Amino acid sequence: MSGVELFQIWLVAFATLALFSFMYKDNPFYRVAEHVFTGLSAGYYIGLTWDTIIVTQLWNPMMSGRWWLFIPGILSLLMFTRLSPRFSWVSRTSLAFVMGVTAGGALVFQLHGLVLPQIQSTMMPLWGSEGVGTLLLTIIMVIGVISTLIYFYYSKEHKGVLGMTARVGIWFIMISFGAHFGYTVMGRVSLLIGRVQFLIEDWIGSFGQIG
Amino acid sequence: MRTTVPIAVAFIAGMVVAVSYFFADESAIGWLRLEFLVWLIIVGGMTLALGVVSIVRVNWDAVKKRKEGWPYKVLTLVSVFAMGVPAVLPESWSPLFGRNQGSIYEWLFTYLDAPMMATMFATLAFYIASAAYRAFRARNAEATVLLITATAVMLWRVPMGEAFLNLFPGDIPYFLNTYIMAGANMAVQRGIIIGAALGAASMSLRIILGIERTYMGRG
Amino acid sequence: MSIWTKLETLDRRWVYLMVSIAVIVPFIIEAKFPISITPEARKLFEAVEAVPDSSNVFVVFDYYASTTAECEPMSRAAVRHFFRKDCKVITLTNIPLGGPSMSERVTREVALEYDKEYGVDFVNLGFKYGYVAVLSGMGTSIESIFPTDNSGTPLSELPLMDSVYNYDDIEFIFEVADNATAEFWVSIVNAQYGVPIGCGTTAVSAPKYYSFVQSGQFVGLLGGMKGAAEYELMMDQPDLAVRGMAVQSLVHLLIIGFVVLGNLGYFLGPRKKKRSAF
Amino acid sequence: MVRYVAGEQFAFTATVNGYMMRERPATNIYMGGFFAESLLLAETGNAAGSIQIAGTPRPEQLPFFIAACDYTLLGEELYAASAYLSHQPVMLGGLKGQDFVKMLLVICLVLGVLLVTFGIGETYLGWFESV
Repeated sequence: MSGVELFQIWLVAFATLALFSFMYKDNPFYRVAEHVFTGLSAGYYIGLTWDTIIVTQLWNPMMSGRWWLFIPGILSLLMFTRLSPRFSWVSRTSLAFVMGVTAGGALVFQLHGLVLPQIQSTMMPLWGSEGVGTLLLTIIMVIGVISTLIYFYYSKEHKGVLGMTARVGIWFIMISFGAHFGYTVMGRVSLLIGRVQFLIEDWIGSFGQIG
Repeated sequence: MRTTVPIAVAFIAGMVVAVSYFFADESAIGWLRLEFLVWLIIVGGMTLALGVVSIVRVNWDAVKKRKEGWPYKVLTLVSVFAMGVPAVLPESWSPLFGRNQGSIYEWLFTYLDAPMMATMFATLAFYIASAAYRAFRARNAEATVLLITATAVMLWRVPMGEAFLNLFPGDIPYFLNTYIMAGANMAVQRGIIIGAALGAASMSLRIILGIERTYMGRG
Repeated sequence: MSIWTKLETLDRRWVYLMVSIAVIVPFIIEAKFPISITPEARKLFEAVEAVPDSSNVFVVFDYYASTTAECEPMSRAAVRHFFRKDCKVITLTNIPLGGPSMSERVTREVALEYDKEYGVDFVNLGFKYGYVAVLSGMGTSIESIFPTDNSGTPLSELPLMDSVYNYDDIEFIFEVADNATAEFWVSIVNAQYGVPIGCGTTAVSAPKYYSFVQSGQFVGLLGGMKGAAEYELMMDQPDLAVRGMAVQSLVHLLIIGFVVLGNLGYFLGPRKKKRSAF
Repeated sequence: MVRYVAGEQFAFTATVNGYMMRERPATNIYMGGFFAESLLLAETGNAAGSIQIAGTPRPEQLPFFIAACDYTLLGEELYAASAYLSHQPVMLGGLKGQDFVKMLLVICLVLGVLLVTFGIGETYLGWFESV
C-alpha cells in the first residue's frame, strides 16, 4: 500500500469518526467536518453546472449553429435575480418555464404511466383456474386497493358502507406501514455496517502497513 | 406584467409538452417539445448554481460580521472554492483540473464528500435503535398491528432471523413475502400511488392553467 | 423509581453504545447463515439473463453517496452481469451530487475485471438536470440530451454510440435508485416506450415498488443490502453485500429486543392514558 | 416567530432537538415533507413530554410518526385537513375533483374485476392499456 493510499484511508477514517463523534456530544471535530461537508457539496455543483450545462449544453451547441439557444441562456441568467428581494419578480418567467414544462410532462405520465397501469393490473379474476393461493392474493389485492382509496375519500363522512370500507382500509394500512418499518430498519442498519466495514477492514487493516 | 407573462409562459410550455404526447416526434410540435426539454435542462440546471451562490453569500455574511462560529464558516468557503475552482479550469492545463479521474474535484469527492455523506446517513441506525426502544409503544390496536408486522418483517429480512422463523411449522418467510409484502402492503402502496398520482396530475393542471402561483413567491 | 421507569429514562447513549458493539462483534466472530432468494430478485436475474448477448443496455446510477452501502453492490453486480454477456453498457445518472463520479468509478473498476474498452464496450453519459427532460427526451434522441459523454467527448466520436439513437436501440434498463426517480423511469420510459426495466433500490423504497412488480412495470426488484446479496449469490460472485449481510443479524435482534423491552416497560411501568392515533 | 435554523437535514434536526429538550414545548406539530429526520424529531418530542400531531404525504415516514406521535394525519389527509380548515375554493375544488375521479376509478375497478372474473373483460381491459 503506497503512502498516498495510506493517507487517503486515514483521511476518510478521520472524516467518518469526526461525524460519528456527534453521537456522544457536539464537538469541534464534528463542526469542522460538517462545515467542510457543506462547502464541498456546494463546490461540487460549481464544476457540474459549468461542465454539463453551460459548456456542453448551452455554449458549444450555440456556437455550432443553434443560435436560438440564447433564449434559455437569458432565462437562466434571469434566474439569479431571485437573490435580490427587489428584482426577484424578474426570475418568475424562468421559474414559470421550468414549472410549466415539468407540469406538462407530469400531467401525462402521472395518469398514463401510473394510474392506468396500476388500475388495469388490479383487475384480476376473483375465481377461476388458478390455485387457491393466487385467488386469495387477488382478493387481498382488490379489497386492499379499494379500501385504501376509500379511506382517502373525503367528500362524504365515513359512515355506513363507506365507513366500514374505510375501517377495513385502516387495518390494511397498518399492516403495510408495519412492513415498511420492518423493511426500513434493515436499510438504516446496512448503512452503518458499510461504514464499520470500512473502519475495520480498511482503516484498522492499514495499521500493519505503517512503519 | 409581473404575473401575466409568467402565467402565459407556464401555459404555453405546459401545453406544448402535454399535447405533443399525442403527436409524432417528427411533427412541428414534436420538434418544439424536444427543444423545450433541452431548454429545461439549461434553465433548470442553473438552480444548482443559484444554491451555491446563496450558500457563499450566507457564509460570507457570517464571516464579515464575525457571527458566532465564524471560523467554521471560513472553512465552508474554502471548501466551496477548493472544489469548485479547479473543476472549472481547463483540463489541458493540468490533469489536476477539470472533472475527470485524477482531478482535485474527483479526489475531494471520493475521499471526503462521499464518505461524509455515507456517515451522516449511517448515524440513522443509532437513532432508529433508540427510537425502537423509547417511542415504539403498542399504545392502541392499530399501533399493535403495526408493531407485530414490523417485528415479523424485521426478523424475516435477516439471515439469522429467517433461520429462526424456519424453525416454526409452515413457511413463514413465504407467507410474509407473498401475503404481507406482495399482498396487503402492495395493495395499500398501490392505493397511495393512485391517490398521489391524481394529486400530482391536478396540481400540474393548476400550474399550467395559472391557478397555482405560489411557486412564484411574493413581491 | 421502579426498574421500568429507570429503563425508560436510560440515557440514549447507552443504546448507541450497545448498537456499536452489536455491529462490531460479528466482524470478529463470523456467524454465517444462509441467504434465501426472494422471487422478485430471481425474476430480475432471469430477465437480465434473457437479454440477448452484446445488445445495448442502460445501467442507471440514481443514488447518492449516502446509500452506497445498499446501492453500490447492486450497480456493481449489474455492470458485471452485462459485461459477462458482452453487452454494450451505457451508464447515466439523474443525481447531481456525486452521480457522475460514482457511475464513472464503478464502471471503470468493473471494466478492468473484464478488460472492456471505453467508447467501444461501455460509455458513461454522466448527469443532466431535469428528469422529465432527460427521461422523455431520450425517447426521441439521446444525443440532443447528452451532446457529449461525462468526459466531454462528443457522442459522434464514440463507436458504441453509432448504433444508439434512442430507446428503440436499448434492450434493457437496470435502474439502481435510492429516491423517487425509479418511479419516473416506470411512468415515463416503460409506459411510453415499453423498454423493460429492472430496479434495485434501498430497503426504504422497496415496499412501495412491489406494486410495480405485480403490474409488470418492473421485471424484477432488489430490496436493500439483502437484495444485493441475493443478486451476488445468483451471479455466484459474493462481494460486499454478502459480507455485509453476515453482520446484519445481531443489530436486528438487538433492535427487536429494544421494541420488546420498551413495550414491557410501557405495560408494566406507570400506566399512561391510552389514546387512539387518529 | 419563524426562525431559519439550518439548510442541511441533520444540522436542522440537531438544533430543533436542542430547542425541544431545553424549552419543553407543550405541543409539537409536524406538517409537510419529512425524510429520515422524522423519527429523530418525534422521538425527542416524545422524550420532552409534548403532545405531538404529525402529517406527511411521504408514506415511508408515516410508521415513525404513528409510533411516536399522539395524532397522525395519513398521506393526503394533510391536504384534506388544510382544505377543510381554510375553506379556500381552490383547495376544496381540488379535493372534490380528486375525490370524484377516485370514486370513478373504484367503480371502474369493481366493474373490471367482475367482467374479468366472468371472462368477458378483454375489450374493457384494453381501454386501460398504456404500453
